[in-house]
Amino acid sequence: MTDIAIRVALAKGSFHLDVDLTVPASGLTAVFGPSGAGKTTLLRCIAGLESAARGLVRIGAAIWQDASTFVPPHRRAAGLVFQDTRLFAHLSVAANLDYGRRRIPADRPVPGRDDVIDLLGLGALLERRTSGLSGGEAQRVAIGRALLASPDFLLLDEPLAAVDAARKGEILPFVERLHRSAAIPMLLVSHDVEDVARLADRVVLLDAGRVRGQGAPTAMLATSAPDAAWAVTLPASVVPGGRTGTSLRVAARDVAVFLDPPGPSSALAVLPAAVRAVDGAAEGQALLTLDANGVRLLALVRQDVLERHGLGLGSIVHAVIHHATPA
Amino acid sequence: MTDIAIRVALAKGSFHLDVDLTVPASGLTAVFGPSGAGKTTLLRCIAGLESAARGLVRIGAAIWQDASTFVPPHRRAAGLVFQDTRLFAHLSVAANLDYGRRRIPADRPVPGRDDVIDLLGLGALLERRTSGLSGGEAQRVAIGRALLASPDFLLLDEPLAAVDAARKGEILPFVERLHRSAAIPMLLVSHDVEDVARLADRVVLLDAGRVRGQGAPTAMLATSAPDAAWAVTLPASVVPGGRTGTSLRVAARDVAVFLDPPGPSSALAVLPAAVRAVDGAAEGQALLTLDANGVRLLALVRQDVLERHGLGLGSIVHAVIHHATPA
Amino acid sequence: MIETFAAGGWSPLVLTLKLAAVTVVCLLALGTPLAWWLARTRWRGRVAIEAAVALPLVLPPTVIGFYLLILLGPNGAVGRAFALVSDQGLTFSFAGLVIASVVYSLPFVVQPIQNAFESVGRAPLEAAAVLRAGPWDRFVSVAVPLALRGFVTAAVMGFAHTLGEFGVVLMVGGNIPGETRVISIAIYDHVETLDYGYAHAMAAVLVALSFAILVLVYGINRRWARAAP
Amino acid sequence: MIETFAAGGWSPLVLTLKLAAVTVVCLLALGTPLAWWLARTRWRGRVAIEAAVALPLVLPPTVIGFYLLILLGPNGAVGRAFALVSDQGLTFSFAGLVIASVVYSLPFVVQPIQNAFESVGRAPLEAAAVLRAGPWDRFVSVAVPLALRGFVTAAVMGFAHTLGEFGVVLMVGGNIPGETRVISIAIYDHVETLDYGYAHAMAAVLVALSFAILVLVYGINRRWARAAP
Amino acid sequence: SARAVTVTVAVATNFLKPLETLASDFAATSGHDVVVVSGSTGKLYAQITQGAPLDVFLAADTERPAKLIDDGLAIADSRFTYALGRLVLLSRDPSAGADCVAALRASAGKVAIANPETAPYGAAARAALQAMSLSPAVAGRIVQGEDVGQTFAFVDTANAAFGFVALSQVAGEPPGARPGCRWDVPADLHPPIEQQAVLLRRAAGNVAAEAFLAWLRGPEAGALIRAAGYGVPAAP
Ligand SMILES: Nc1ncnc2c1ncn2[C@@H]1O[C@H](COP(=O)(O)OP(=O)(O)OP(=O)(O)O)[C@@H](O)[C@H]1O
Ligand SMILES: Nc1ncnc2c1ncn2[C@@H]1O[C@H](COP(=O)(O)OP(=O)(O)OP(=O)(O)O)[C@@H](O)[C@H]1O
Ligand SMILES: [Mg+2]
Ligand SMILES: [Mg+2]
Repeated sequence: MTDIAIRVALAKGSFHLDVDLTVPASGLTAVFGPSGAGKTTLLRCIAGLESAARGLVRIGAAIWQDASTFVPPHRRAAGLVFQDTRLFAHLSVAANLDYGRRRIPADRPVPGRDDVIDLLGLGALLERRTSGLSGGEAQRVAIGRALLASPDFLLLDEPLAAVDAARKGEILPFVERLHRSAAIPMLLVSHDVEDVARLADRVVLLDAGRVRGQGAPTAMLATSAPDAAWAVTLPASVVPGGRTGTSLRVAARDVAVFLDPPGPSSALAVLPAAVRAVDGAAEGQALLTLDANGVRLLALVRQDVLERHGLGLGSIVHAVIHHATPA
Repeated sequence: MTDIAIRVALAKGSFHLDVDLTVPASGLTAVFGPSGAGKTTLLRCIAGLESAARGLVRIGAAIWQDASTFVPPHRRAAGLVFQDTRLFAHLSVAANLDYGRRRIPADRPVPGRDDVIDLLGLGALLERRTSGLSGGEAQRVAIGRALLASPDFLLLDEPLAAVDAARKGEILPFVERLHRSAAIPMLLVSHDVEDVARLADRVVLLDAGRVRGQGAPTAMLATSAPDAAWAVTLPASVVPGGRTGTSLRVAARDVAVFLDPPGPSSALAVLPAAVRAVDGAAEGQALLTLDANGVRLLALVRQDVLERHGLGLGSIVHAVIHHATPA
Repeated sequence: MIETFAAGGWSPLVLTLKLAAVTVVCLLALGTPLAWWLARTRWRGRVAIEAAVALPLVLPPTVIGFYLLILLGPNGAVGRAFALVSDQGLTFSFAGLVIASVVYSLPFVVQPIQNAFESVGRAPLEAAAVLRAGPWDRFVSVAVPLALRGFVTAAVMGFAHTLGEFGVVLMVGGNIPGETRVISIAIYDHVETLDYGYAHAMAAVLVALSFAILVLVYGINRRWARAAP
Repeated sequence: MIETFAAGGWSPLVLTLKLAAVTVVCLLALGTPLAWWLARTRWRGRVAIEAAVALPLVLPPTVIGFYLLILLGPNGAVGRAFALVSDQGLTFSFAGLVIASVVYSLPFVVQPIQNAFESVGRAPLEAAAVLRAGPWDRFVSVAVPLALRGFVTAAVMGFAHTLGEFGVVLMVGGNIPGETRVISIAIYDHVETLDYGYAHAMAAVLVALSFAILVLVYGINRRWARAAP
Repeated sequence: SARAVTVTVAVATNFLKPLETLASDFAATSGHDVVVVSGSTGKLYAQITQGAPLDVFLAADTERPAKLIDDGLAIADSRFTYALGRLVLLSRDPSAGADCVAALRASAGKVAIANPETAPYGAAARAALQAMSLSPAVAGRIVQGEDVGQTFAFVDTANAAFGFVALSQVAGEPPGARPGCRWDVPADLHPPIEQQAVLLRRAAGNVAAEAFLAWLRGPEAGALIRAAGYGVPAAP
């Protein structure tokens, strides 16, 4: 069993959480949903902080909770990064970072401290008390503290809400690398569609305490999120000048389709392609799945424009890629 | 004097805030800058919460602080929405919302309670204690509480960091309407470039406690923010089928330039245009300012592609608009 | 026993409750501003004031009573000042008892309130300030309710300690029936004179009454506190 | 005066400090788990326990001493149990004094610690739990340090109250020089016998010493607390 | 009689019980009101020096009334001995046997006396122990009550095996009603335990106070005092 099964029921006042969820025990699962949907509550149930929750929590072969078992939170060590950071006010930043790390059982590898400190830009803060930290600084310390505890399952509750875009741009790839190399499964709560689309291997949609859907980010976000979400990863070689062996991420909104081959332009690449699928998307848009000589592409276009030019399933087009970022 | 002048100096441990800033006393000014730049500290100085701060704080004709004056915070009533919400734990949500509202001086209009409650989706929470609120719910209550106090100057410290995109999409236009109709000047701290680009009348860049620049959002964000920031607002009529009298917002990344007129495509519109300016942007990109028959357009394109096709200042091109949103 | 209570036996209890109630009110009135100041000042000398507040504890009650007797007496500084405004002496009077009890129980009241104010911290007060609440307003509408637990503890401690107080009261008050003869002295007298029956009965009444009051106060506090964490 | 102190005059002071120190240690050892339990249980009956803890306060010390005398004595429940393990009696011994002082000062120790634990709340403990800290570990490494202010208050109150304690100690201790004759009794005796000189001197020493200890403790506490708000 | 006047009597706690009976008798016969205030002799002395509103002081010793006269706070010629304390050796130990002194000598149990420094009964007990050459036998076994009331509590609760208490404390107890032994210490084994009364300066001219003191020296009062377990000095 290499999947994660979570079936929890919990009532909090008038709010009822009733989640039934199975996800692979690897990669990053994004939990997405409106404010008050129960995302934080779900993470708390998984971490073992809601002792009133009933149900099953199984991480691979390890049963954290079922009808007869309730593993206490400190033995789950589900590195939960709280939405409100919860740094220890009586400890320095350094001692906060080391709190979990010093408690890692002897048979587990202890993560390197300096990498995390460098990455999160905490070097200058180590001797500081937590009380004077700015919002973003506190969030970074909280992330670092959780990472350094070497968790079996990382639960991130909007960990980057107060972190600026530039820093986010550094932290996210690290988290990504982390979850790919260490194979720690992760659950990320985020309101930021960009982050979710970029990082997540799959998305779980939560609303009013229930799972409303689950699947690949592209498919799932279509029903709930703005258009920034869909993207594909391509071999860089499809773009003139792209270095072989590397990949590019192309967002669906940055792909347009033309009937005739366009002339010289600011576009990165023009690829002949066939329209393999047309899905509805929000606000009168359509998501085209294209096959460009074996390379899958997504294009987000206006439904009405499509109709006006008689474009549809099976059409042969020229896919124009306007932007791409290294993946 | 209808401007806002802020010149404050304050040392907090090893951090030094030293700001000199003049902005018009109307509209929304976004304060943008990396984590730890001093944004929160600046807002606290303006609100009068840092009694050690030295300098000048003048809002139009009202002097809140100068060499001889220090108006205490409760007389400034600069509706500060704290980054950490700071709801009153001993009061219900309703009592939190009413706290400032009940203290509005008799000669000021008292804002309508129901509008704000509806807009922020707080109706179901009114009787609740603050302790069980989710992160986003708490932030919305904090915003409502500040708005209902009828402030002279609204200071928003990342008020929407934990609010989901859909809700944000409702709250932001309200804040926008509010500041346009009520003419309350606002200062918004946000890490979200999209928000800033969409809402702000001007941007102040803060870094390491100092103002690094100030100006229109498009110009300012170019030096610091990812490419999502640049956008222009167009009359909808430039796009086939666009309703006259309305406007469209077109992001620079959604505009491409073609040397030859392209054929039928998924594009919304193709406009002949002249390249009026070429500015460098981040990551090998260039920002083109286009003149399409009197309509100004921005296009974000790759520098190398531009060069490959010999495009530059004065080139006559076809601007292709792929996406637009109602403004 | 019946006769003993009937024959003025209840008067010490009534007097005691009155003394405890008045003392608690005075203690809160005096202790609250002191605790507030101690919780917020950054003056380095505050530790001396904090230590001074706790000092009445370290001396035996009778000895404190002795010094208070001198201080409040006709030749003492306070007694002389009081003589200017009243022709009644302070010692051996109800007013004197109140003063003595207040001095003696002050630390039990200042400490919990001060700790509670310190736990409240600056954050909610700043939030109130930017919502137009002036210093007094935010003290009343934010600091005090958030420090409620400390106030309850303070009131309970002050009340209980005044009930059981004895050495100080005996010295300053002089055991005058109906005026300064509080229940602790009455019980003491009956223990001393081997009237254990009356002492047991009176102690049982006192304990039962106090228990009821305490359960009530803590119960209400609990209800309030359950909502606000 | 010098001669008085020299003639065994210091022994009550030394004994008192020893008693206060031992009592504070016992109080903290006993009061901490009790306060922790009270702060965290949701059992409705807890208000009764809270009230019971405060009860020793409402009885005059001498009367508590009297009941303790019965309870700890050869015919009392505790005394009998103790007789099984020791052939020394509890009353009139240092051990008896410690027990009596602990009972009498318990409320002053439980209350501030309980309030401090309640102020800490669950949030930091949950944070510690997900960082692999077990219940005891997070109690020691998070709850106690965050409640430090409460512990300082508790220790100060317990210490000061034991110094000044008198009625209980007198009753249970039996005023045996070197064993149970604490300084408060010594001062009291000298007041009783009109030896005001010795009483003043001894009181001054006690006050000065206590003041020094309190300033030290509060000063250190301040230093710690300034950093963590 | 003349208009009813109130007399406030301060009494050493050990004499409080008898005084309550005396006071109500006096009030009944004289028509005056009596208010009784009790406390330890030392405390009452301190209060009188600080202007306590007291008229008559019934001390447990001779020293404090004399000192008040020296201080000018009491009427010099009003001082007299109203009661003589009687010392009793008491035990509640069922194994004590009939001979209390022998049991005391043989026992290893604690011996309670009142504090000899502050309480006359304590001084008397120490003197009696010396007179009987018992001091070495009880060395290390002495526990001190603050006053004779507390000393009695020590013995009565069996915390001390023996104790020197006041006859007045066991006067109402029929012989043999409780286990243990009792031995009335002969008066010549210790200096007399004189309890002296004095009229306080502020009561000069208070007819009730003067009448009370006069009545206290009279035969009716004497009988009551004797019944309470005290001696009464032979009429001068
Ligand atoms: N004691 C309670 N009584 C009633 N409702 C409660 C209680 N505790 C929590 N809730 C509600 O449960 C819902 C779920 O809360 P949760 O914190 O899990 O939301 P969330 O999905 O994390 O939201 P956000 O994105 O805003 O942080 C919220 O609507 C909250 O108000
Ligand atoms: N007492 C102190 N000692 C040293 N540095 C301090 C102290 N108090 C605050 N600072 C520093 O001041 C800087 C500015 O803090 P501020 O909260 O204003 O940042 P910010 O711009 O709001 O950041 P964020 O976006 O993360 O909230 C931070 O780097 C913070 O660590
Ligand atoms: Mg949440
Ligand atoms: Mg900030």
